[in-house]
Amino acid sequence: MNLFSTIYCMARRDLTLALRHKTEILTALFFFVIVVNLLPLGVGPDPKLLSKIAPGVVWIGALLATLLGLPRLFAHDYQDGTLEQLSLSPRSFTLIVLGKIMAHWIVAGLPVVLITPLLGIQFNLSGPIIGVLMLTLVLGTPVLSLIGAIGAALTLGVRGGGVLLSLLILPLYIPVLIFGAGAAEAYRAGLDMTGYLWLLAALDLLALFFAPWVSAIALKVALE
Amino acid sequence: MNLFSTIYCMARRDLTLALRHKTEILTALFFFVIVVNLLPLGVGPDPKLLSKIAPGVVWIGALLATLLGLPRLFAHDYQDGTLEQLSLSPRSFTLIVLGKIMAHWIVAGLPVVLITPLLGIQFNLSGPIIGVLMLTLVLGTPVLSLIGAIGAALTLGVRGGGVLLSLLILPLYIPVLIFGAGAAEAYRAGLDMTGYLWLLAALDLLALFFAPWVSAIALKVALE
Amino acid sequence: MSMVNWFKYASPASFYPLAGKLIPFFSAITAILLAVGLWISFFMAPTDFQQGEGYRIIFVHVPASWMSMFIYCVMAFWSALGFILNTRLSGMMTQALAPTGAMFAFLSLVTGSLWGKPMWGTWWVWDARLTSQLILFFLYLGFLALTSAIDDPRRRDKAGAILSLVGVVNIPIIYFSVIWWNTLHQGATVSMTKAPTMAHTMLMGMLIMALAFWGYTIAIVLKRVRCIILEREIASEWVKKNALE
Amino acid sequence: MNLSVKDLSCQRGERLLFEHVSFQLEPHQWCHVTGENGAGKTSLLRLCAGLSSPLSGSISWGGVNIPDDLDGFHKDLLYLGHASGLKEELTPLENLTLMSQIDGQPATEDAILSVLSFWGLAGREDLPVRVLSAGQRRRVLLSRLLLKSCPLWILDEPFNALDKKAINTLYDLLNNHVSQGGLLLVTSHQPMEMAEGIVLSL
Amino acid sequence: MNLSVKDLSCQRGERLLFEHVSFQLEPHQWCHVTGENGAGKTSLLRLCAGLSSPLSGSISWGGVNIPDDLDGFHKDLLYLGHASGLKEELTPLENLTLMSQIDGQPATEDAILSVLSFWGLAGREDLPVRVLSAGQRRRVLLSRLLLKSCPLWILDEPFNALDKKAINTLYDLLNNHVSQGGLLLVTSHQPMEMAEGIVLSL
Ligand code: HEM
Ligand SMILES: Nc1ncnc2c1ncn2[C@@H]1O[C@H](COP(=O)(O)OP(=O)(O)OP(=O)(O)O)[C@@H](O)[C@H]1O
Ligand SMILES: Nc1ncnc2c1ncn2[C@@H]1O[C@H](COP(=O)(O)OP(=O)(O)OP(=O)(O)O)[C@@H](O)[C@H]1O
Ligand SMILES: [Mg+2]
Ligand SMILES: [Mg+2]
Repeated sequence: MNLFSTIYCMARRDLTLALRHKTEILTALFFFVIVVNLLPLGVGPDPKLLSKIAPGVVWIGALLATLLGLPRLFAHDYQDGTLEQLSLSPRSFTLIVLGKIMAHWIVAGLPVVLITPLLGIQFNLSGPIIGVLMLTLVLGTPVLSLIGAIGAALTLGVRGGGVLLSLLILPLYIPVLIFGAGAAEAYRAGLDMTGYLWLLAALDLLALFFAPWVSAIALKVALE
Repeated sequence: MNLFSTIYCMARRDLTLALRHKTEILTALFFFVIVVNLLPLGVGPDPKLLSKIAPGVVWIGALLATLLGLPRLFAHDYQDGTLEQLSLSPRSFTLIVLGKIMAHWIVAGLPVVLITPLLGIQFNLSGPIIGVLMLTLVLGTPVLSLIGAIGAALTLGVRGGGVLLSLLILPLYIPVLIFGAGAAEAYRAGLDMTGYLWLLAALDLLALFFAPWVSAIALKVALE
Repeated sequence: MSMVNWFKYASPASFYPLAGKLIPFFSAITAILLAVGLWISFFMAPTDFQQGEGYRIIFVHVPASWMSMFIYCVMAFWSALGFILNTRLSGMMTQALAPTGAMFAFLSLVTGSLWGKPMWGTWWVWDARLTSQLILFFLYLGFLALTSAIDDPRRRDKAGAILSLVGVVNIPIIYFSVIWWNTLHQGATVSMTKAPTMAHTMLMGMLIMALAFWGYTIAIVLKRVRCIILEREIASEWVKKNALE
Repeated sequence: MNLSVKDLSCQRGERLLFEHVSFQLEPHQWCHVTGENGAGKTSLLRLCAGLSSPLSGSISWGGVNIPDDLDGFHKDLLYLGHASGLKEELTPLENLTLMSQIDGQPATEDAILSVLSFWGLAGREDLPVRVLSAGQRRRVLLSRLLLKSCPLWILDEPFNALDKKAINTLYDLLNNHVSQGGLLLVTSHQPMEMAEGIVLSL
Repeated sequence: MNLSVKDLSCQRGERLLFEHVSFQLEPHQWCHVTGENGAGKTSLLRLCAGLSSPLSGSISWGGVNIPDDLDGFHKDLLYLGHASGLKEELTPLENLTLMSQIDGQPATEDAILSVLSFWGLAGREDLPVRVLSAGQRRRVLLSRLLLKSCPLWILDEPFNALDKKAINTLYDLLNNHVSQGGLLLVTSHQPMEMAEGIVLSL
């Protein structure tokens, strides 16, 4: 019943569910890849233009890919009564929620980080910039999952939840997007980017500390 | 029991459901607005760059806004057994499906078309280009809803459906995106764009004819 | 001792008549201040030698911008209070404030861009302040959308409170991130041209208009709270006895 | 019009649920499908409603194979299954209005209101179904029995979640339907307190 | 340890469901909550499980107000409601493994398999719950009664969808639990065939 066993057991459970249909993980990834690849089709194939906007677009893609999985973070468990049972568990509900959020990041955030080099090559980004982009994504995507969980909990069982969720969450994502895309941009311009990275790390800590707790409160409200 | 009464009665039913919470319509709209507004935050505020990529980005935004509502097109009706009852109706199932698709377009596509001038102003687009952009959206977004319905029907009840759906549908959306964004781009470059518009209109007819029918078949398979 | 009084008015039943008494007072103040403010801004303030008459929009634009930011903080304050003291009134206050806040944010955006066209030659630029104001508007919309999508009042109060608290924590983060985003990349193409020294009458006019907006906000929020109270407590004894006669 | 089931077999996954099931249901008759949990009752009822297709065998309505005229068959059929088919966000009144339109027999508001109060739901017409209790939802669902007039009723455990009073009301309705020339195919784990009918044990 | 409910009132929307409900449940006792559809039975059970908070009144477990030590209370409680809490995609075996971990009493695979075959689900362990019949799902759910050992059971219409054999099995379990010093709070629309208990009519 200690801290780690609870987080581990929930995260493993959610990953089992995700792996039950292998598509679950692959599709989050492919959504990201496709969204980023739509861009040249929309704005035209000029390579200079594309490599200029690529880091920002990769970040927006990552953000949307995270967003896409969020409505399902708690919804299934809510509908079939599992969430009720989880809240009746003698384990800490906050930690249970944290376990679920971690599973969400492993399914939605991690693959996005890992596929980024491929997209970077497509858009003609140099190796170091790709490295920086990946670093910002590693730091930033957990924040997206964590903040997203609050939104998912607030909109649980509310009609129009998926879209409402985006409306609530996207404005809150903006700092992450700005610091993330900003770091890559600063690196390219030869400026110092450590400030951005520290800011992202600070956001990580802040979100890790508060988001599971706030989400747990919001979930209890939704269950009443 | 004639053609129009069936379509009308289904479309009205779905709109009633959407209007039950007025947010349903407003949020689809605001999702679009926010996604498009994320772009400058990701790629930087250079106005020349932004106005160049704006039409493409508006189109991608429209596409994602449509996509976001798709999983809910049939899912609620499937889960609570309504779809089963609809398929037991003596009315034509294809027309019932068409009615639902129309409601989806009115909720997801139409508001996007109507808000576009505002976004055009934000990105410094000229009046005529905004006009052309709206025209392509009016022609293109119904195709998005129609094709999307096929995907929604195919992924019904499949776990990870939402993401899988994007994976199936986005490639099919690409022609619409290319013609739509291409027309605006051609107009800006002073080229002839009527070809693009005719192609969009042709896609409209094709999709209107086949999509409801194919979706109805896919739904019957999902219900077995 | 004074605590006791506060708690008394934290209950809807006793707040309702109090609000009823305060509304005419604040309405009157608003009307007077608005009249004075508008008179100063249209007749007393001199025509700007650079910007012509168009600059008079400042008397609406600036107070509206201030109010939009301030109201969000007040909402967060009420939400925190609701969580700590578990008062029913705080949820109602938060929800009564939100539409007005959104309205001022919208007004600030509209007047700003109306002004931007003659000043900068464009309705909109991706400037830090403009962008953060836009995001604030989205936060308001998020709040309104969420609360109107939930129809159980208890859940609505709590969900709204959580959202406004999370939002208010984020506002400084958003504010600074947007400033850095805008200034670190490249020189802003167009920057806000502030009048170097503000004329005395102009400042007066702006302050009076700001006070008028305050009065308006208080009056309309009290009115809205009264409606919400009635709606929620329609079944309770005191409403039947006192409020509906 | 009669329902005639010939030599029906049904397979789910690799499990053969039942084979060679045949029976015939005439007007004024009813059939109680019994069997253990998982015997295949629901599967049989869904086959008879045309919701899925059998491994082998045929089902005909009034002599016509049902896949040959599905819409015509559905005009004569009312099927109520495990899933409710109610929209959580809509009120009972709205739900029934829409369902009656889909059934092709639009009902007036007054008719629906009187059916609802028949089921003891007066005063609940304007609440979203989401907040109703389990038994109240089922009552809303059962209101369709009074709104769609058609000869064949296929009901899957209709007594679930009902209290005693509602169970008796439902018995009256079923008896009435059968005695007026209707056909009824029903499952239930409780013995049915009705005039004698066909019993089909799976 | 006893469950003591004092002066409980519950409001849903604008409707006051019940007021001043008080009762006390000691070990070896069970309580049957009865009432019409919509009387508030489910609402009462959810209150007692700590899933929602009452308008007024208090509920205590072993003398401690339940909101004061929710996790401790939940260690002693098993609540099975209308919703199943089963994952459609997982097999019964996996579902129960995960639930037992969440309950803080991890069960071995063998233990779970033997409980499943006790409920007549041998051979169904490896099917996804999605394809099981209504009664089989409920049997999976009821398996938790044998896997989590705790004194207080709160069961909302546990007999729903079960066939006769399963109903009798469940009676045996309930009787056994109570006679061994357990507490049981249950709703059901059928009369309960058990040794006498407290009856609470809403
Ligand atoms: C859509 C466009 C605009 C938006 C969203 C906007 C937003 C804001 C906001 C949020 C403030 C309050 C900031 C603060 O006090 O720190 C403000 C103040 C102000 N705005 Fe705007 N503005 C816009 C356009 C303009 C234009 C075009 C002008 C004039 C050229 C202008 C002039 C001012 C002035 C003079 C202030 C007061 C500055 C101060 O108190 O420090 N704004 N605006
Ligand atoms: N893919 C599959 N593989 C093996 N067995 C399956 C599969 N799908 C369904 N089944 C079995 O088919 C049966 C379906 O039964 P059905 O739902 O018709 O039962 P029922 O008689 O209605 O039971 P209940 O009384 O519980 O409602 C179940 O026994 C189930 O285990
Ligand atoms: N927002 C609301 N406004 C008015 N009434 C409500 C609201 N929410 C719930 N109710 C009523 O509260 C009651 C909830 O009852 P509950 O689910 O506890 O019933 P129950 O005794 O379990 O019934 P059943 O036997 O049907 O399961 C219902 O009568 C429902 O109509
Ligand atoms: Mg069944
Ligand atoms: Mg109940």
